[in-house]
This record gives sequence, structure tokens and C-alpha cells, in this order.
Amino acid sequence: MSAETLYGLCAAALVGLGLFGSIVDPQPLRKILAFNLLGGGVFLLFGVIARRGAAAGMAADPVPQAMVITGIVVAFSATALAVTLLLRLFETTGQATLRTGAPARPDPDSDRAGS
Amino acid sequence: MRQVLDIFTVAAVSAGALFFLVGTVGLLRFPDPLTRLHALTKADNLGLGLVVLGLLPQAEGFLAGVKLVAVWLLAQLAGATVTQLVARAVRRGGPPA
Amino acid sequence: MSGGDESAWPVSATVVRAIGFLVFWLMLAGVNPADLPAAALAVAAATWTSLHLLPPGTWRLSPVGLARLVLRFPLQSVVAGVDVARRALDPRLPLRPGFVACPARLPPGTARDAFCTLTSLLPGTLPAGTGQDGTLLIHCLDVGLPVAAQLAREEALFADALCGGVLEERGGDG
Amino acid sequence: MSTGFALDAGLVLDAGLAALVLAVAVGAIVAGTAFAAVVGFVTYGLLLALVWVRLAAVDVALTEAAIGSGVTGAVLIAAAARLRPAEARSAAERPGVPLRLAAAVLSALVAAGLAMLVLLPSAPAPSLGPAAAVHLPELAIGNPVTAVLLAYRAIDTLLEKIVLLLALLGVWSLAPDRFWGGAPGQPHAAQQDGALALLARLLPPVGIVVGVYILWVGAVAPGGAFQGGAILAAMWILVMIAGLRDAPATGGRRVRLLLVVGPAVFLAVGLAGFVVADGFLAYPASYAKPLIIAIEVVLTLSIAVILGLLASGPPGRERQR
Repeated sequence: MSAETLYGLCAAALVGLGLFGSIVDPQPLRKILAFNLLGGGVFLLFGVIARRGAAAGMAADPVPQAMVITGIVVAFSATALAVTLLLRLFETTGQATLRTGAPARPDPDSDRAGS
Repeated sequence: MRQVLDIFTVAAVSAGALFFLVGTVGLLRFPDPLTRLHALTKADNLGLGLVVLGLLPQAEGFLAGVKLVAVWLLAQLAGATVTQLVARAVRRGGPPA
Repeated sequence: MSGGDESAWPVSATVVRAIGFLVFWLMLAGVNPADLPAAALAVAAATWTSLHLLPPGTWRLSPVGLARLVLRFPLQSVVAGVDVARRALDPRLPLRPGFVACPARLPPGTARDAFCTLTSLLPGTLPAGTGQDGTLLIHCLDVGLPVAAQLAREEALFADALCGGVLEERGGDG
Repeated sequence: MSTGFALDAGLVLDAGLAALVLAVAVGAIVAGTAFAAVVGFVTYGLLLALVWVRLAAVDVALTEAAIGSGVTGAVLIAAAARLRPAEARSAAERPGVPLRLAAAVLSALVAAGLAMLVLLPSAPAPSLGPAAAVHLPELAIGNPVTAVLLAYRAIDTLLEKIVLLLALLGVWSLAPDRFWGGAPGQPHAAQQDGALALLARLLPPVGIVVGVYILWVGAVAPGGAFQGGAILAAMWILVMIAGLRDAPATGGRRVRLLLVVGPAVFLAVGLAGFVVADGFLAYPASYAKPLIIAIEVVLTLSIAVILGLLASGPPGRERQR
């Protein structure tokens, strides 16, 4: 077995693991974390494809590699936004849950923010 | 001369690897987080130092040697800082809230 | 936060630091005339940041004291590593861990922080913060060893190198 | 003989690394507390960076270590600490066995499908490498990944900068109205932290030299605007969390200028392409390299400021006027 195949299988397992975690874990923060873990697996698949596409004197196909770099940065932006949403939810309701119908406490800012 | 240097490299790098191993043994055997920190920082810093020392004769030129030493110093600085942060957190009971 | 007064920066400190960062750049990039613009930018930005974050005059460096400290350091690293290795490999696991409170004679601030960071690399000692009375809490692998005395000696050497030997006397007995 | 042994030794290393990545990933998913999970995730990211090196993708390894593991880890760990009071309650809402079983089956199917793709590759591996190599000499950019990011697929990179800016706007707009334009963080005096403060005094100048070097070398070797910008951002974040300098007010003119200068210059050069070259984001042949480097320099600045502010969170203090 070649190293690329090995890491490819590792990537497939990571995607499965991250998917499982993001569905099953009830805590939103850990869903975000699992989703990032899933993303790492997807990027790794790109890396394997890039390595298999080594050509023209390059050690790997640069196009998937460049896409992964863009992907990592975009994943970080999405994570930062999601975490901020979650923290705002916690500040507003006093809990961090995605369950519908969770009792909410009044927003301390609503008297200022409301029009 | 070349051969003597090569033997020195092999010996020093092996000794360094040995200290990494011993640090890990300490990490597993020592009873609490604070003593484990001792094992990690002290043994690993010496291990990395020996690896760097062993690689110095193989470095291509003076600046490459400086780079190796810089790696060791930066790792020491980072290790020493993080150790203190972890130690303080442990003393206060658990990770920082 | 001081350090904003740019006119007060001594030229010598600026030049010394700039040379240091230039050497660091050459170490990374090698000697290449085509790199000049990037190297100049990097050195200027690094020196400016360094002067702001660690204003000159924070430490009074003594070359002799510093050399002694630097020469002692590898030896102490070996002692520290061998000490941990001996304890880790001994089947009886000879440990008597605990905290020792050491009076801190260095003035609080950067010098004391630097001393703590150095201490965490010395044999058998690991600073774990400051107690209520301003003493340093040192975690030791063996509280039976004369840690406080050893540390006081290190502190004196350290003060010679970085602070012109000035230590605050505390607790009457010096 | 000797090459055979070397190959085997490499494969043993790869197998060990892959096993370690998987083990740490499982640990991060099943960890008892969110804090432990985040620590596991950061470790996972660093190990992944090693995997990228093994896959001949040093550019990606640098990005993964700096952004995927480092800055993301900082954001997650701060959130885990803030959310600790709510943790026990939301952790108790674990779904029932049927749902967990269904999720396990679905995940296993997805993983198996991907594994099939890996094990049964198409006969000649698809590659855009030769196409990317064609124009490299004209661009005078030795690093093909940088060439793809800033020349061939420049529009992706431009849009990605816009995404970063939009994310920052999103984060800011989650602040209560009265804090708009104020500094990020809690309204408490940042306390200086001994050991960390020393590191934050000594390391940033060194980090700046490394960051500029990574940016500069990106034209010919692994490195570039993202990687350099992330290192600069990390130094800034270190100074802020050590309490040496406060985060700037998000309404400040200088901060906002730094945020947009990178994308704005990129866009301006792109539009100029209509006039002086073949179209949007086309560079005139003889100026390609200096233009790309100029874009990278301003992009690095903007990326560093955006990443630092994203990690600092929404404004949490009223603006001082």
C-alpha cells in the first residue's frame, strides 16, 4: 500500500468520524469542532488527490493544494462566526443548546437595542 | 575527520532520542500533573539540545548552525512559558475558567 | 505602559537590536542581495516592535554576568535532564514532590518573569505562580533538597547579569 | 536494497502518523469535557500539518498549523471556557440510541464510499499540474501554489478575502448596539500575566521577521500571504492575551483602513486588468511578478488584522470618544 492510499483511508475515516460527532453531540461547540474535524478529512482527500496528480516535475498538483489553503481560511471564518453566534446565544438565553422551546430569559440588551 | 564528526552526530542524536524516551517514561510514571511537567520540560529540553548539538557538524555553513541553535532556544522559551502557565493553572485547580 | 517616547530610545540599543534581527533574517533567508527590500522591512518592523514591547533600559545587562549565565546554562540543562531521567527510570520512583516558597528579591516585572522562566529550566524547580505575600511558589521534585538556598544563589547570579546586581532585601535576614 | 528499506521506513512512519491522527481525532470527539475536546482538536491539527508535509504540501502544512490548528484553536478554547457553566446541561441532551445508531450507520457509509474512491482511483490520475506549469516561466513565480492562488485562480482568492471580511462583519454585528465601534473583549482591565507577558515581549519581533520571510519567500518556495499573515496575527494575539496591549476600537479609522486595503488593492489591480491586459484580474505580462508581490504585501497586512480581530470576538465595550 502506498502512503497516499494510507492517508486517503485515514481521510475517509476522519470524514465519517466528524460527521458522526457533528450529528450526535448535543453541545453546539462540539458540533462546530466535529465539523472542523470533518473538514480536515475532506482537505486531506484533496491532498491525496494532489499527490497522485504529481506531474510536470512538481511533487504534487498545485491546484487542489491552493484550493485547500483557501478552504482552510474560509473554514476558519465560518468557525469564528459560528462560535460568536453561539456565545451570543449563551449571553442572551443563559444556555448553549439548539433544542427548540428551551426557556429563554429576557435579553438584557433589548431595552436599548429594540426600536 | 568526516567520519569522526559523523560518529559524533549519531552518538549525540541517539542520546537526545534517549532523553525524549526517558521524558515520556517520566510522563507515564510520575504521579501528578506537576511532576509530569518536570519530566517533560527537563528531559525534552536536554533531548532537543543533544539532537541540535549532534546536527551542528552536519549543518551547511555558519548560518545554518545558528538556525539550529535558534530552534533550540525558541523551543526552550516556549516550553518554559507554557510549563509555568500549566503549573499555575494546576495549582489553582483545573484548566482556567 | 511606557516605551512610547521614541526620542528617548538610545541609538546603541536600536542598532544592537537591528543587527540581531538582521542576523536572524540572514539565518532564515541566506545572504541574497535580491532580498534587500524584504529584509529591510522585516528588520525595521521587528526593531520598532521590540523597542515598544521591551523598552531599552528595562534590563541593565552586564556582559560578564551574562556570559557566566550563558555558559552555566548547558551544564544545568544536563544536570536537570539527568536528574529527571534518574528518577523516571528508578524502579522505586524516588520523588518527594511539593511546593517550596522562596522569597523573591528581584523587583517584580520583566526581570522577575525572566528569572522564573529560567528557573523552570533549572534542575528540580518549576515556578507555579506567586503566593499572597509575594513569595515565589516553586514546585520541586524533592523537597528535601536545599532548593531555596540554590535558588537564592541563582537569583544573585541572574541579578548580576541583568539588573546590575540590585536585589531587594526582604525579611530582615537577607 | 537501501532504497527499498528507506521506502519501508517511510511507510512505517506514514502508518504510525495516520494511526495517531485517527486516535487523536477519536479522542477529540469522545472527550469528557469541551476543553479536553478542544485540546484534542489542536493536537489533531498539528499532526495533520505533519501529514501535509508527508504529502509534499508544505504550503498547506504551514496554513493548517497556523490557521486550522492555531487561530481556530484559540477561538474554540476561549469559547469552551466561556460556555463552561452551560456545558453540563447541554451535554445531558444526548440523543437516543436509535438516532445515534442511524448516525453511526450513515457516517460509516459515507466513510466507506470515500474509502472506495481512494482504493479504486481512475487509471491516469487527473492532474492540472502540466497546465499550471505552462505559464510559470512568464510569471517568474517559482512556487506553483502561489501562482495558482494569485494568478490562475486569483478570483477565488479575492472572493475568499471578501468572505473573511464578511465573517468579521458578521461577528461585529452580533455585538449589542451600544458596543458598536468599541473595542473587542470584556470590559475589564486586561491584567498582565508574568510568564506570558515575558514571551509576548520577546517573541513578537522574532515572529515579525519570520512572518515577513514567509511572505517574501512565498514567490519561490512554500509560503505566502496567508501563512505570513497568520504568523503576524498570532504575534498580535499573543500581545493582546498577555495584556501588554489592548485590542483596538473596531470603529477606528486606521483599523478599518487596514482591514480593507488588501482586498481593495487586489480589486483595483483586477479592474485595471480590463484596461492594460486581457480582462478582469489579468496581469500585464511584464509586470506580473511585481504586481503579485505588491498584492501579497497588502493582503498580508489585511489578513493579519482580520484574523486578529476575528479571534478577539465582537466589540464588548462602549466606544471611547
